[in-house]
Amino acid sequence: MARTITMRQAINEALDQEMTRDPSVICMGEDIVGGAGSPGEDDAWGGVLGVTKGLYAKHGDRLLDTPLSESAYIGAAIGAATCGLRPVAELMFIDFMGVCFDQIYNQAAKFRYMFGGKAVTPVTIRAMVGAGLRAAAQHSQMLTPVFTHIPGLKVVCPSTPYDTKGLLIGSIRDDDPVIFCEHKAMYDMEGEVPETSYSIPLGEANVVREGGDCTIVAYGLMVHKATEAAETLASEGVECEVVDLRSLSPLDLDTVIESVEGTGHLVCVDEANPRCSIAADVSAQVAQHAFGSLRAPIAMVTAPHTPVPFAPGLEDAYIPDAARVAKAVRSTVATGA
Amino acid sequence: MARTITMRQAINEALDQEMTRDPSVICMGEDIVGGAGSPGEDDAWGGVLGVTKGLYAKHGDRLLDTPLSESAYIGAAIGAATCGLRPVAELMFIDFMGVCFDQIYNQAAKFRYMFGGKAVTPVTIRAMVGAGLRAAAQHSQMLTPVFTHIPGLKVVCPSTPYDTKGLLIGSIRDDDPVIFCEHKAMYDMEGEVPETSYSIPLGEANVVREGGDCTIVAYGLMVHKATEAAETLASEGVECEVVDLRSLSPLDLDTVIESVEGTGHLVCVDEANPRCSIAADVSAQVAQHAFGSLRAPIAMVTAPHTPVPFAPGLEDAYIPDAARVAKAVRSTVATGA
Amino acid sequence: MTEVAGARELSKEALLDAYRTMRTIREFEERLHTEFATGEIPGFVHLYAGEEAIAAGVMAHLDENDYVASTHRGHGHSIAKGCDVKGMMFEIYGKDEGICRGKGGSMHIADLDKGMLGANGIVGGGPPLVCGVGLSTKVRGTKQVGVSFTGDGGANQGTFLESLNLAAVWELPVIFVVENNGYAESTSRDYGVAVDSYVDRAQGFGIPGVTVDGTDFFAVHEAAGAVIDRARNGGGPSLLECEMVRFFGHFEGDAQTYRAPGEVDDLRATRDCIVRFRTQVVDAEVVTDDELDAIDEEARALIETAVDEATAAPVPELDELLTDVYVSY
Amino acid sequence: MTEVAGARELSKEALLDAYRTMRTIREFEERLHTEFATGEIPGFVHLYAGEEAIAAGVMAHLDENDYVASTHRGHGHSIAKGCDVKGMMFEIYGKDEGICRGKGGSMHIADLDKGMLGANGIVGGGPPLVCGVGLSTKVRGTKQVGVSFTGDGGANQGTFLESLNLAAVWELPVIFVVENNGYAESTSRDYGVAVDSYVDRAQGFGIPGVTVDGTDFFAVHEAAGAVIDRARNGGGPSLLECEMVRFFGHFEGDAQTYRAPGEVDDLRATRDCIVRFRTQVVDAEVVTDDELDAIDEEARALIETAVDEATAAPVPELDELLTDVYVSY
Ligand SMILES: Cc1ncc(C[n+]2csc(CCOP(=O)(O)OP(=O)(O)O)c2C)c(N)n1
Ligand SMILES: Cc1ncc(C[n+]2csc(CCOP(=O)(O)OP(=O)(O)O)c2C)c(N)n1
Ligand SMILES: [Mg+2]
Ligand SMILES: [Mg+2]
Repeated sequence: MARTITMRQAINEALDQEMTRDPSVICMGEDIVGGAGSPGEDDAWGGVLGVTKGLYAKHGDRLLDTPLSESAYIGAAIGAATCGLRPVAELMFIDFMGVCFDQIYNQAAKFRYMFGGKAVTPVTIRAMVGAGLRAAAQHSQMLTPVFTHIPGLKVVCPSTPYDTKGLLIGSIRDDDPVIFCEHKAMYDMEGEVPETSYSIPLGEANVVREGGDCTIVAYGLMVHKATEAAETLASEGVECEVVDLRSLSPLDLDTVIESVEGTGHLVCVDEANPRCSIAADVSAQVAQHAFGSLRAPIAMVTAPHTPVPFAPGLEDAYIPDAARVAKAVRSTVATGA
Repeated sequence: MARTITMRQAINEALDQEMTRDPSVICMGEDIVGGAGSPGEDDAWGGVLGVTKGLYAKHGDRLLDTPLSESAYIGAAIGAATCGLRPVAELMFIDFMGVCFDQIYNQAAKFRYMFGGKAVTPVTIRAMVGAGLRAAAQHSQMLTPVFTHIPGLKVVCPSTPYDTKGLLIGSIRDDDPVIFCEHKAMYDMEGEVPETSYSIPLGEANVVREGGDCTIVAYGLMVHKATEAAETLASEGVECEVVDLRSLSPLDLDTVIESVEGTGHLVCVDEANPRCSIAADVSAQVAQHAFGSLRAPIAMVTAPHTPVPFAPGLEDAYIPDAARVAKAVRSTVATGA
Repeated sequence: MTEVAGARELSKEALLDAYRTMRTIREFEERLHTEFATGEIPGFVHLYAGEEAIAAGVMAHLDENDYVASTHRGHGHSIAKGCDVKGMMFEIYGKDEGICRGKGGSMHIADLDKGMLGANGIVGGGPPLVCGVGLSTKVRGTKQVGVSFTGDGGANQGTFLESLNLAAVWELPVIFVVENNGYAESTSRDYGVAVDSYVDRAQGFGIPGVTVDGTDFFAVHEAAGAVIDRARNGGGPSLLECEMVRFFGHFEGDAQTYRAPGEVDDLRATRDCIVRFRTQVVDAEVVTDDELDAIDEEARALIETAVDEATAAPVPELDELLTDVYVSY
Repeated sequence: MTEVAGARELSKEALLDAYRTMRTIREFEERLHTEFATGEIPGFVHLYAGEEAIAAGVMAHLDENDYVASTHRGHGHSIAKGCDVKGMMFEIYGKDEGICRGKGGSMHIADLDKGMLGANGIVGGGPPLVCGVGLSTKVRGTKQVGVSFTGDGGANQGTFLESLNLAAVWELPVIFVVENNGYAESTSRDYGVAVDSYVDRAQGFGIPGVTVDGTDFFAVHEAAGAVIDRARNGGGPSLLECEMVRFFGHFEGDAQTYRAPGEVDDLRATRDCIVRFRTQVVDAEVVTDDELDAIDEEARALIETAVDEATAAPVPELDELLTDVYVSY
């Protein structure tokens, strides 16, 4: 039965169900239980924003708090994955990848290829992405393009509680290393989610809105900005098709191209910085493989080429919004009409 | 007076001249002198491929060998840059960025912005990029897109000894952090280089070959593959304009667009992996800003979405070559004619 | 008795300065705690209340040419290093006149002119940078020192550990202060570390160290003086471990259920470094209660004005979004 | 005398196995040295000659269920851990039947079925992985152990240092072997480290350790046995430092001018672990020279065939370029 729960609860439920189902699933990260060794409550935090709260009571020592050493514990999750466990490691903020990136892209991502196909590394690395919490330059990045660039890594970034649960379960069951990106501004977002366990395969985009005039490609929080823009535009008589990528690597280019073939117009929205972004990647692939369907320039709506500023007004201006998306759509639709 | 020297010598000369000119320039890295503390020669290596050989004799303790600790010494170079030095730190292989990336993208790259414009961080990080030496998956990557994605970093990748010297001097004098990428397969490449000191500003592309039928954008080693392809094509009556980006960030989009306006066709060549690559970035920007000039699909010629394989035959197939570039040009020119 | 002796060794001016620093930090942090609850302050805020004696005791030996790399819990270090208090308050409110033009916020307060290399949102971000400070003074033959602050949790980060080795090998004029407040977020220090002392750890890298009670200003002051002096005079790096207490949660909004019931009240009653300092200097009869009360009032007024002005101040213009990415583009 | 005693404690079979392992490694490496000079072997090759007693002495206590994470200098560990020697040779020549299908090469030899987690091109890449091995055995309640090898230079990498702490805190069944051959590339160990012993360093993290002469197989064997046994039986992690010698350059092609003139000749004459082993076991009268000569011949023949077959073997099909990136796509 489906009920309305938050994205935070959807993640918690996915972890809970997978840990129940499969004894090789373990979770680890800084303060994901909370209170380890401390004089007060043992299960005090459940992660810095409470996402894993309550799992310790159910699964005990299969949830591990870690010392503040990302290289060591992310590496340990990867090592454990190569010898039979299916660890879910939390990196807290994706911004911290810089202290442990080697383990992710030179180790986990490359084992299978370097070892001639003999290794499997079923590790899932959960991390918070995105701006909007006034957390400034070192706690608000997307960095999704950096991981997407690396062959051997899968990269997922859901936009709804339903997808979150299904994609997280899909990621845990996947035999490749997956970077699972949770937008921190969406933890309280609610949506219908079945109680039972289900898995969404990685690499399938979702057309969240149909429309014949312009394709908008987005992922994560930007799907909602795109949809909001699409609603405004509908009232102006412009019908947008919104494609939620869900999985950035592997990428479901077919769904994007099919949509562009129908609309002839493409706007790519990305909360990441613009250079070498997901928006650029999708734009380029369409310009190569579906050029003939394009009736106007492709537009990209992204964050600017700057770090994330702290001041709320600046941060709001940093994050692409529905107005900018709508403007881009209007302009491309007008051009190619 | 210009003489013919190798790219290796061009780098050595640039470092030598800048250290002579400016006492705040220092160099540091693992084995960049070589033999530190060892019983034999002091100045034994000059770096793992001999690039800094001989500089210790001239500049003594302003060249420092470091312990095997990239976070500590790259971070130290960055810290020293914020308080008045102009360090050139060698990361050896760019593949090692994963153990010290935080210092580069969360520290050096963001100081100026986070601190409201008050910091300067004139550090240059030299590193070897690229495949071709049978050095396999962890010693052959480009990773240029990863750095290019980060606001606050400048990224340079020269294609000739002349540009190498001028761009390295330009990078050292630049007040922003610069990632200076040296293609390891090009160290022995020769070219004319003036003896005197000169600086090439960052952010200016170079049209290395003119032609009206198709624009080929490339950087580093790929410039030579592009030129080779252009020569073949010329004999077939197709004239290519080859744009050498030289600096990936900042990017000289104007020069690219001007060229595409003249040719109507674009092929982007990149030795990096394809997803969120430089090729994708340039393609996307052209599809957005110069769509009207395009008469055919943009083609990207890149490495595949795989780690770099060891076996020579596989590695050769991995690296984009002139034949693949020529094929892409032929196909786009045929389409849009 | 020894405590009284310590108080008698410093000039009256130095004592009043130290008290002013600690009092200003405390007032700053207590007030932020209140203001945060009103919802006016954006972002993540980590308070330094309870830990003031370390910032004051260490920074007393530094001048503007010396550099400090701080942590996410950076307000105390910044105030003690001489950053403009109002500018900091403006920054925390995200205002245009903030010390970083509102672009950094609490976690990125910096002022290079004052030798403050920045609070840091990355745990372990600072120690390598401070090695660079030490390197720059060695290369130029100046007498500056660099000090990095790291928490008991941060001392498990590879960047910190590598920096111990680099500083030892290069004999850098650098001091690693470990601020051991017993917690890394909600995790006990004893869960994250398997040994009793960070000094032993440093010794394994060839760095001498000392552990002091961080709630005793004079203990910190004396130990910091010794290690900074040694560094300044070519004696190389040291580690200074300060055992201390945190009066608030890890960040504002933390319910702190991982702490023992009554823990914070106990600490406030028995281990308040400012109360201790006051008793020490008044007992030693070198400073009067009245003089200290006057400083209390001064600090209160300063923070009051700072908050009033900060709340009223203009936010950055929107085109500030795109400036300061590069020096030259 | 003690050396003779050591030799008498092991079964004859164990002694012959150890000799076979060391001899095979030596033959493998000496032959690669020669072959590399002909230009037939692609890429970077780091030889283990001179260091055989460590791989043999440690691996004697492990079975296929135990895991090892190696370094860039991984041939010796791989052979000792039971990887197919011919498959390794094929791999180094980049051939389709290589142990990694020719995709990894010398720096990435791995065989998970044999518990070999891989040579590693990233110095310090292995220690965190081995913590994961230890974690997996703890979670499942099995008796496996994980062993990571790290050089004297690599022991300064943050990943290694963090792993010491993690293993200590989680009391993991993990052994950190530090292979101290005095050099990190051309840089002396004494330049890169400011203390005499890696054991002291480990103790600062709460990990006990011991230093042995890595050219003495029996010393390594005994010390490794003790720490592996302790780990296997719930006693937690240890560090084993082996002082040893490198007979060739850092990698093939290294002119080694940073070494003292005659250094390698001296070492070969006085500190050859295989010569020492031979003397020990023959003096102890548990093995005869003839028996060892037979193994020499066996090793020689094996490597000879391996090289012959490897040079003649087919290279991978070009479509192999695109396989093995993902398990499922
Ligand atoms: C690299 C990195 N990992 C994790 C975090 C999240 N984090 C912020 S503060 C903190 C705990 C720090 O503890 P400690 O070093 O003891 O300092 P304290 O907060 O007690 O002053 C953690 C885990 C971070 N900011 N950076
Ligand atoms: C992260 C990283 N930094 C640098 C290198 C380059 N490198 C390869 S081996 C080596 C020296 C290693 O010395 P040591 O750990 O003592 O091992 P040894 O070669 O002596 O066996 C260096 C610096 C690397 N491969 N990875
Ligand atoms: Mg703490
Ligand atoms: Mg060594």
